[in-house]
Amino acid sequence: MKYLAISVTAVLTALFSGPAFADDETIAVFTKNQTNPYFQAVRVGTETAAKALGVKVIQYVPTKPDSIPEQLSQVEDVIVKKPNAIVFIPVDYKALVPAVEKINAAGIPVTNITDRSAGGNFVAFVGADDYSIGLSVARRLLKAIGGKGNVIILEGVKGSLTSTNRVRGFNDAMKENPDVKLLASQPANFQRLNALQVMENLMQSFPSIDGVLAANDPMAVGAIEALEGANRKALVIGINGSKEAVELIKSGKLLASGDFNGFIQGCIGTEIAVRNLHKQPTPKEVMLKPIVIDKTNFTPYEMPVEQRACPTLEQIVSN
Amino acid sequence: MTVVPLFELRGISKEFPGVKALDDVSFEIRAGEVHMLVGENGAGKSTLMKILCGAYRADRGSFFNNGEPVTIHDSTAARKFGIAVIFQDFTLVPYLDIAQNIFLGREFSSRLPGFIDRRRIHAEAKRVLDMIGFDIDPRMPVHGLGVAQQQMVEIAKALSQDARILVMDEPTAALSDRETELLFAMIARLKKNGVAIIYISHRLSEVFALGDRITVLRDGSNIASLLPAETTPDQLVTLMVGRPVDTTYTRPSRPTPGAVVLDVKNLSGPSGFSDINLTVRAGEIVGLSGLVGSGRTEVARAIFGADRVTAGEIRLFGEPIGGSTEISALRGMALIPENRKTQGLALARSVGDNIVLAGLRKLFPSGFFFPGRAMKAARAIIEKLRIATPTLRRPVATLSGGNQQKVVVGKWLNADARFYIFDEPTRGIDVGAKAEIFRLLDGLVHNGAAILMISSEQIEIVHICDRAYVMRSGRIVGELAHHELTEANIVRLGIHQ
Amino acid sequence: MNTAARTAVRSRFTLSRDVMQAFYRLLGVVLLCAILATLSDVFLTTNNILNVLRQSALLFLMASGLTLVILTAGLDLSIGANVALSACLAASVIKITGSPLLGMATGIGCGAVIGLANGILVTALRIPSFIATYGMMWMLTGVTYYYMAGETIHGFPPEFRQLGSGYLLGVPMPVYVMVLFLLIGGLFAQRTVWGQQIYAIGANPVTARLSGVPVERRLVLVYAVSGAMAGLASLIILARINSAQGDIGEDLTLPAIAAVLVGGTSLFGGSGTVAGTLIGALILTLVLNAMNLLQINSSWQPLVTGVIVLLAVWIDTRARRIGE
Amino acid sequence: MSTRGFSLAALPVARVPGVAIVLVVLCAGFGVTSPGFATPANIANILTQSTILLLLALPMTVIIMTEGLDLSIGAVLTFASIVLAVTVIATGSPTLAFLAALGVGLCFGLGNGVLIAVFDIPPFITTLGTLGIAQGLSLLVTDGQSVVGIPRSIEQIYSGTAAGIPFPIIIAALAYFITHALLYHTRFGTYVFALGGNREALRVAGISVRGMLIRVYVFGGLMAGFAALLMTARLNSAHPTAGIGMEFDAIAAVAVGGTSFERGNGWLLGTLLGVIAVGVLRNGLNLLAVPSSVQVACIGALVIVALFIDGMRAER
Repeated sequence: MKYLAISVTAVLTALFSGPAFADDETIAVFTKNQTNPYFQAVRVGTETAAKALGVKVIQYVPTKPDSIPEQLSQVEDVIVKKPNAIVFIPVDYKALVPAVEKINAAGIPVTNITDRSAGGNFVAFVGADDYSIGLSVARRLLKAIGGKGNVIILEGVKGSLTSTNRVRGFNDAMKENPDVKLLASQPANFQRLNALQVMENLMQSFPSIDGVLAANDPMAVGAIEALEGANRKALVIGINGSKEAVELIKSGKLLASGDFNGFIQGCIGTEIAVRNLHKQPTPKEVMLKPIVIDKTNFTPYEMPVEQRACPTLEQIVSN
Repeated sequence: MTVVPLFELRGISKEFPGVKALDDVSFEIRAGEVHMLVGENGAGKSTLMKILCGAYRADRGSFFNNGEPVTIHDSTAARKFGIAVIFQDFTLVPYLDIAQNIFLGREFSSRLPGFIDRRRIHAEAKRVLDMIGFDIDPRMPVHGLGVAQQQMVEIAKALSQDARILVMDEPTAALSDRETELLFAMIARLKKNGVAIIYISHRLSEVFALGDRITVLRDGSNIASLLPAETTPDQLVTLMVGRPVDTTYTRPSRPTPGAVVLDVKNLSGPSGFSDINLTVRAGEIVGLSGLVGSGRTEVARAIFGADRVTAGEIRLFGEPIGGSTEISALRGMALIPENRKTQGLALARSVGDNIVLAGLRKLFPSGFFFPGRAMKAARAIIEKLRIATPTLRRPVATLSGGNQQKVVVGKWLNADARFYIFDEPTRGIDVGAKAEIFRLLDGLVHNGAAILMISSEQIEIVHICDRAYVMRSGRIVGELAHHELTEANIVRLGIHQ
Repeated sequence: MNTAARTAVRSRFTLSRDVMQAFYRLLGVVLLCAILATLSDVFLTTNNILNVLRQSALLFLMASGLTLVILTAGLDLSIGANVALSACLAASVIKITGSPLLGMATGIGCGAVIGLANGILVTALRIPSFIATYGMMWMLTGVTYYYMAGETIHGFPPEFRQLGSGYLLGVPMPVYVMVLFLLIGGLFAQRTVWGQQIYAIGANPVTARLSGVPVERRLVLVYAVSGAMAGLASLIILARINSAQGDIGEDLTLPAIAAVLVGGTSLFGGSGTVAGTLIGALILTLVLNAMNLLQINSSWQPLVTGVIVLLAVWIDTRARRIGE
Repeated sequence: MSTRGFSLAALPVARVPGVAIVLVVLCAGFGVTSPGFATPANIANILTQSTILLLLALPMTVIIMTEGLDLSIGAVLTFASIVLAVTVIATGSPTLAFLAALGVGLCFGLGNGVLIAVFDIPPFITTLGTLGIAQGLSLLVTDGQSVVGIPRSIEQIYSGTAAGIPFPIIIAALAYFITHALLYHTRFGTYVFALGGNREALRVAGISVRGMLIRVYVFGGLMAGFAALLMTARLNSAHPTAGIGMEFDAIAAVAVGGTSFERGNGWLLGTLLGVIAVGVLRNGLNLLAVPSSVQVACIGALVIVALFIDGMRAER
């Protein structure tokens, strides 16, 4: 009987033994989903930085994409584990405030990246300004169509902070160009297939479209596919600076993409978390400069994120 | 002498869209009598009983309780007059226990408002079960009970409502002989206590053995009300059917049996039979008799490949088969199952679809299905078996029992079946249509087919079969050659002394 | 009343049940089109009609396989996840080998294997299809996430992309695929022995088995076909959006089920047609198209879809009752 | 082992519960491999996290026992949560807001029940339709935004404790016992078994099948309203995607718990175990830092394994 118990325990141990926590410092990283390449870039950024800084990161991603209750549960589970620090992208910037408060209550230092949480105490916020990226990349397109013509906006998931701010940037750029007419502004949920179908439908209503402002790269690509399928021409911009977008810029199909650099946000977020652990001074806020990637400057972005090195905090802040 | 009847229905009429189910029917029941209600399927027996228990409302007609005019517009009212019905399809809930089933809809309230008093329900149930001499724990869930036990629960349920009038719809259809005896004994006891019993039956033997009075319905009308002593079975059947019918089917002469078609050796299976040996030859009808629950149906299913076997061998035309209904069907075996509605037919599908189902592979060897050819094949079967249906597209559910049974047989004719297993082929079939089914069986063997027939009615086995096997507790306990084939011999073998 | 005359009347009604159902549904489409045409002048243009047809192709391909499953009184909740995994595997095969044919074989093959696994769970392990395919959905999603690791695979050869975005004689390629599989699906269901057996299984599996129908094998076939159709649909998506990502099939399962139900196939099995499913897919696509054309707030979309599903099925129930 | 207090009818005799085996194996496995797992704090954590799902899974058990289904329950929870949040912000009265949430649940439950019982539309389709309606209303009311600014008093409902036990666990335990009492000790429960097992029996007993069906779905709607209170308190906000897909989680928990989709064969305790098993699995995998993609696959495997074990038992 005793032997049986021992062997059962052994089997179970073998079955359940995952990567065990080492003694070194661990940082728990929260991202929104496993499907959007942006968050993959963030995760690679945190891992690259962690390797350089000699700490360990553990990734927590909701099994259901963008699930609020699940991210909240994961936060609660992680508090049980007590990691040394947390790098946090809330699935929803308002709904996850209770989660942040729980982390605060547990005394775990937390760094907020990408989406600024509406509440809670953070070591720092690292992000890029969705509004100004939207504004500058839209300006780039409006200039390219000569300050006049017909434009369509493809919005992201309704109500998401990212979409709201980027679209606000688009609209403000439009205001600067009174001769540009906004034909339609429709959500396509940040998804390629949605964007493709919305664009196909809108093309039925509008025989002449000069430009498409998409709130992320997959939607921009969907719009390009739709235009190509109908043999029509329009300039398209996206946001995120993804690998695919860079290739399309190189081949001239995409005019430009706003650089919303997940990799660097991951790097810097982790670096700040580690510095804070080591009682080194950290900035309260790091905002990446809005950079528009286009035909003139895409070359550095061609390197896959896995091979890139993290910039240091000083490089970013001094920039 | 005028006796005030316990309950009386007068001039009841009921119409369903397009069908006049009852037309000016009157019916009375006296305390302490067993009143037989007979008639063919569709004669209106069930409708009349549903009106009596308040499930349907009559379009016209009046009710009298002890001579006082009353109304019954729902089941609560009927219950108030002590009317309880035991339907053929039991109204039991499988995952409630016996006690909860007995008191369904009449649960005792506990002191806590809204709650039921389970303890009292169990105690009361025990009392009722004791009363009918049924020794079982009322906490047993019903889904584990056998058919006879479920029927006992139904009776207990009726009696717990202080029933003065008990309606039983073919209560012995699923009972073995011994269980039937127990039921009859209970009926006698109830009679003595002054309970009136309305008993619906297709079995003439029961009608005469049990009945104090007989009422015959045909096409929704009263045909006759008679006393068993003053009538004969033949007269009764003539009244039911509306034309003279020969109830004793006389078997035409048969060819001498040919080669062995089915050869079963030492067959055992987990569904409750072991060491079965039997053979069936071309051109003969072999009976498989025994009590309900003796393993007959299980053996039939195993031979057909529907159930697993653990040991033994089945040979059809000399080739070993087993374990697959598909291969059995392809090799020419056919099963006409006991329950045609749930196992023999796809009720919602059309007559045509049902007829071609088993023969699809034979009719369309290429795998492509041609509706025209299928219709033609189905029409041929309909003509051959004289199935009464206006069109092929009609859902088979709308056909009468006898015609449905013919559809089940018909589907195997297209499959070129040469060995048939009939499991209770006459269950729920009108007296008039039974002879037709037997004629069908005879026709099949005349064309060289072989038949294994299961029946609970020994008289059928005796009249139809060339020889018979008798089963008891999952084993074959004897084989009766034609000259030994009598009811007495079957009973002697089938019931352990 | 004469019995024969009475039954003749009744049989004429039962005969017209299917006809009536199809009639109501077509009437619905026509009515919908008429309303939409008055609301938007571009709605009835050839271009837009072709556009709607092209968009409905994807939904139809998924829903057509699912129709067979639902005909057997089963359900396949894993088709969306199946599309995602099949698309991702097919995409990497195309990227690695450069051969669209190999990629297409991978996509359809992967879909079919997943369907086969569903079939085995439902038949051999006797797990109810609803739960088996729900569990399968999670497992497939997990494998897809693991395999893709948050990345995107994009940029396929132009000859492959023809499948999704190409035209032949002015008609988009997916429309041809849709019509092809409408014919194949319709013929399979109505004009083959297997199809007839599938209807019989849906109507009463016990009867089917006792009539010599190999129920288990047909069920496995049905799930495998449903899986293969999901694999095919994944190819159309790949060719249309020129990329594969882990979330590709996320929102496709419930619309596909809705298309089958709006198309008049009964969840209880045994009744329904592949052609009806096409009408269902068209209705759902038309609504989305119209909402884009009229620039209606997209928040209305689930609400409108929900109401349409309820309406369509309610009309069916009414029609059936009138028929009986 | 004592079976006192359990009715035989409550335990599906044919199947020894696979969910119990799965739960024991999971707990033993995680207990051995993850030091943080078997701590009181973590156990409280798992149970608290499971409460909302339990509140949905309990009525789902009842509904599935009637051979029905409620796909709208997650979306109704979401919409009720939004109405609750909007009401409490507008009026400042948590009581009023809670009543409003219950009202939403009641309306949708009533709607489902009437469509199913009176209009004869199959439950799957009815609730698929009302799922769309509830989801659409949520989006329309909020325009996709979170509703924030809820008074702390609501949040207390989730984060507060009484005698060291978190409120949600108390609420869930209460809900469990109420449902248990309803199912096994009231007429309603008896008739639920009959709705799934033999509707004709109810008709013959003079009980309105329609009325009972409507009540069953109203129960589902009301429980969704209760769950909305917990969800709103948990998130301290309401969000139009918060409850998406929870109906399938609930159905899976019910199935894992051994309730069958046929003949009214249900087991409420199994549902509780099923919900906890899912919670334990997610928590344990998080503690072991198993990659999310593997977690996703594990959930699928749990569902299939539990039903497979049940299926094997049933075959004997």
